[in-house]
Amino acid sequence: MFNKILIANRGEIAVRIIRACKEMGLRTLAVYSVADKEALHTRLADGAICIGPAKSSDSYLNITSLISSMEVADAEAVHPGYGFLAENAGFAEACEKCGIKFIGPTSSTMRMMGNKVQAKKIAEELKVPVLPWSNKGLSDEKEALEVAKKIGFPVLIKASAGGGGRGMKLVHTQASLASAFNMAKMEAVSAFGDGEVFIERFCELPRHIEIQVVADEHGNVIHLGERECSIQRRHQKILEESPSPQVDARLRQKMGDAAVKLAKGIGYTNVGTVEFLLDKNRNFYFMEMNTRIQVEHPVTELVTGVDLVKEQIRIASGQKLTLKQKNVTMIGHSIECRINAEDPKTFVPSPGKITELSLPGGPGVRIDTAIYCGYTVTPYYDNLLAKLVVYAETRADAIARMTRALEEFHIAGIKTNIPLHLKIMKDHDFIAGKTDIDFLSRFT
Amino acid sequence: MFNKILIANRGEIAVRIIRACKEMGLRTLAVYSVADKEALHTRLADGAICIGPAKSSDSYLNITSLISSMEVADAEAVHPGYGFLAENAGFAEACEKCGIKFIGPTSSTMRMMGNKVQAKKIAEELKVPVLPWSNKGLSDEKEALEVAKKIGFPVLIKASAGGGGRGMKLVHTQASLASAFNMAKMEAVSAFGDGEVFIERFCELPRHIEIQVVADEHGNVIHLGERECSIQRRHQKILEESPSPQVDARLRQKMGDAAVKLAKGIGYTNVGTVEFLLDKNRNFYFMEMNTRIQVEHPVTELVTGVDLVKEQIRIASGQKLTLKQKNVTMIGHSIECRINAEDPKTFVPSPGKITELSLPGGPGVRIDTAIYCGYTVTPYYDNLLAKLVVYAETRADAIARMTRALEEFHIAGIKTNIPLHLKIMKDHDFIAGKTDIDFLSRFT
Amino acid sequence: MDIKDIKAIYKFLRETDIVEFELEGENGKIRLKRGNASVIREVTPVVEFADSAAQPPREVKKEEAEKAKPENIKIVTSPMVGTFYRSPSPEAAAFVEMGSIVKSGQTMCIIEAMKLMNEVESEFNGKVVSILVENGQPVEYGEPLFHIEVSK
Amino acid sequence: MDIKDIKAIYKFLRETDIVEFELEGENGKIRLKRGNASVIREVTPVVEFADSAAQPPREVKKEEAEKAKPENIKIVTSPMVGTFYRSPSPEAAAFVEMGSIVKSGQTMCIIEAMKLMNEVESEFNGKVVSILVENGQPVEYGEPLFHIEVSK
Repeated sequence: MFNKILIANRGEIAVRIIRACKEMGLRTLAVYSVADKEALHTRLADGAICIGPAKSSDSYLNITSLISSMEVADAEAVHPGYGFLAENAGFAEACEKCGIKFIGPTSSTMRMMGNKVQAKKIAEELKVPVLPWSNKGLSDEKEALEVAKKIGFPVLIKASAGGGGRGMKLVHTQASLASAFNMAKMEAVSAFGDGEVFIERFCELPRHIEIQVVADEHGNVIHLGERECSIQRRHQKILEESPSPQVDARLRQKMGDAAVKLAKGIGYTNVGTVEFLLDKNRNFYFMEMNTRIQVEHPVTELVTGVDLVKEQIRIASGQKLTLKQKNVTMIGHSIECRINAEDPKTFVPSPGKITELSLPGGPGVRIDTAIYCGYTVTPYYDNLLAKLVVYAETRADAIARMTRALEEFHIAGIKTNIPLHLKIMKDHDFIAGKTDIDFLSRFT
Repeated sequence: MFNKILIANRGEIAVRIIRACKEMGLRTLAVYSVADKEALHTRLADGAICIGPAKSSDSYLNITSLISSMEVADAEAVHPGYGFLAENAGFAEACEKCGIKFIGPTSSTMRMMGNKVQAKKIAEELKVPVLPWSNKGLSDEKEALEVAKKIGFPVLIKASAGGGGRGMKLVHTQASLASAFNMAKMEAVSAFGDGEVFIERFCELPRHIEIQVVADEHGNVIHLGERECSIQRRHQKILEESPSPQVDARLRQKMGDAAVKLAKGIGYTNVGTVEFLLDKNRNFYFMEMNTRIQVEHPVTELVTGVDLVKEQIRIASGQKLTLKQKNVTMIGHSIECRINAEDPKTFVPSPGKITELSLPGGPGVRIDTAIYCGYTVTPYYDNLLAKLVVYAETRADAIARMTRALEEFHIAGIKTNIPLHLKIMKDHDFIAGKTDIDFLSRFT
Repeated sequence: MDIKDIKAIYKFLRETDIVEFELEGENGKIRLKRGNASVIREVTPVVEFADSAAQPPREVKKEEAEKAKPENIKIVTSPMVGTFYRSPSPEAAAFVEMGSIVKSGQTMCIIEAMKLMNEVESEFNGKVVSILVENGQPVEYGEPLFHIEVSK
Repeated sequence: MDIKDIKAIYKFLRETDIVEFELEGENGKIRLKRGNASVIREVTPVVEFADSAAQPPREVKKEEAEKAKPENIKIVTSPMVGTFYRSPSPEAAAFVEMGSIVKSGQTMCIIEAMKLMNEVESEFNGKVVSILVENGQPVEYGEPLFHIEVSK
């Protein structure tokens, strides 16, 4: 096991990782930008190093500063959290070269899954179902039109290097394909520096369901069931739950098997998430793999009893998985609401000083946050304030618990999306478990 | 089920009850003293009535005000919490007469268990083991000496109406019996207005183990295992856990059976706690029964998955228990630390304004509290600020988790006993599970 | 940096001889240049009022309002939780009406609690100028019931 | 930087003949220009002193001390995380010593990060009056390395 771990992140996930390390008896080293001098992760870690000015590119994304920090402070491993450098194969590779253990998969697997075209090809080869698609990146409109006709409209144009909906275009007719294709390419260049796009069949009103996989470095791979993540706004998840109200034991097993097959096929190690679309006829299709811990990992932790961050560290230190697939059970129901600093109607971010704060508590409530009363939410980083996660025996109980917890959540000085979450908790479709990817756009 | 419940309490337990009610869809009515206008329970309830000035005897202990509040606000039931009127048979009786459901046992059972002599007699009759004792209240020194000789020194003199160690005297020799007897009587008069005392054999370095019982109004009684409560200061518990490191499945069954036998024997209803002493040879003896919810109920909730406050309300509304004894399982380990507003060395209470607050969170941490940043802890009521409760797979994991949670707990403006709890977490005897009733006095 | 901070900075500057001021922090930048300091100082008192009056807490406002009716207005409050009755029985006349002259010790109303009728007496000599609760309404401890303009 | 810091700075300035003041630190930048210092001093109530002196933050105190050696002391900070070396190799002489006269652009030290040696240059002309880090010690971003008394 490692002695000291550097946490190359900030906010709630840095605090989450520090907690896991402390409970495991490992020393923690935080890094912070000038803007995060008073941040909770800076205060909670055993040590903290200032790595640069507020701007992410000069601090949390500064690979040289991070590696240098590990060298001067004798950290043996680095946990990247999510976001920032978590899926940056270059960083993972730099760590590998410097003899620092990157807590995540190898840089080569990361690279393999980072390119969406390559990932889809691999999934197809491994017989993991994918939506009909162009089978490669497309360079010109003509080729695109041919493929689209073969697949059948409507089609979706997507960036190979993409994510978060950027460079994505829905095309209903042949006539609009050319211009959409060129716009997608342009967007992809500006967002990812890579203009490659591909085409796949458009799946109407799907659900977004993802499977958590856990793989050690000795070839053992298991899955911990699904998370339902259909409630999104502009491709950003805001509420997740486990289990999904639409997934039964049989479907879970099929999706889980597919996810494990993929992870095994690419020699994946550490924890990862295989994202699927589930269509109205309960067919599922591989979308992409996230090669890191997810924001929404707590809902899986609460229903399975597995501490995913501790698993990450154990696996990275070379330990074998002790949990077998047959012993994985999902008990009860868990929901996570992402509490963001934003106007609940306009969604405009709302940085500022938190002047009053009273967090919910009591039975079945877990809060992962890095805020405190008197803390100033800076405009430099993402606007996730807190993850409010509840656990209860049934989905109905979990909704009742989340409602009371949201009502208890008192914060002043900044605006949050708590009113939106409360509205969701009272929505008939949500209560009935009828959520698809467009739920929130119909809703607001 | 009730529509509206009055919560005849304040602080964290009032908040705990409001949470349960909200999750069950019941309306809540808080009562508050003038000093508690800004208290969390006042703010979280659906309605709140000011019932009197700061002094408890004029507000939270004012039966007329409470019953009148229920009448004017149409509350159908009252939850007394713990402390204040929770074990006041007169209040329960007043509620019964006014047609208000008291969420707890009947006034007659409460009265039966309230007198320690009577409770011991009943336990003996029901073949629940008790320490050899005088079998009745004693009126003069001569009688006391005879009994003490028969039982064998050292003996303990205790007040029949007692509790909390007041009126209790340990006597090692015949010579000192008479004066101790008279002092105990005097203390009992001043503390309880009732000078009756009795004598029982002194049990050396016992553990304090209590069994949680749950009884519906249809004759069904189950137990939810034990809580280890040996870590006390002046008969006040400060740390509890479940399961006890000294109780195995066999002993648990024996103690549980004894507790259920007692509860059944007296026709007990609602939740209650049977307190036992466990001696070095693992013999257990009935001490007393607490006819209410306990401060430390969360540790049982976390290892059994039963929500005790919801059970109380369901039982009071006439519902039958759905849980059978054979389905009760204790999984994992839970520890509760009572965070008090006091000097960690002198134990002097420390009221004042909380100027900074950052509560622990993350996996396996539950906080039951009524404080917030900016709240002023008044000197009028008890000094319990928060119950920090952790849950983990094993006792060692729970200790590691509690340690990191205590380290995270940041509070400024008042002093707390957090340093004492941290010291306990690092103590070898505690880690080895070797705690008896004198643990803390050896410790400090 | 919001208007309150700016006001605070200005309030401070006004008392100094600083004529130019620039501050750049995490939350932005502020730059101030003053005109004729001495002139400003004369105007000061009025501005100050507005300054310190910014957002008085609700309670203070209420109390202030009461202060406005000079301090000869006294309040009779409820000594307990219960139901407020203005007369001893539904048919009977009210104990007091608006404008009634009352003496210390005189019964003002009844609070019913647990079927018991508790008479509330005035502690003051004076005239009833407001009756704040309607007949038959529940009241809590300390709730204002009457305003009495005390005799001078 | 909040109103308390500003007050503390002003309090210091008032006791000096400084008429223009500029400070740039981690938390931002402040610039002040005073009008007629002498006039103001007469007006300033004595009580004010006590007021504004209430608890100036530690940082300001430190800066105050530095200002006392009037404002010609500049700080060379580390532009990155790494290990601080005063000489290009263990055998070589240090780039600068206490009392060395340095020019803007002159190499002051090396910060080693990821096996790369990064030279840190002075932005000022002046004399080295403090060396704040020992040879071979780790430094973080923004950490002060040298004090330079700039030439007038």
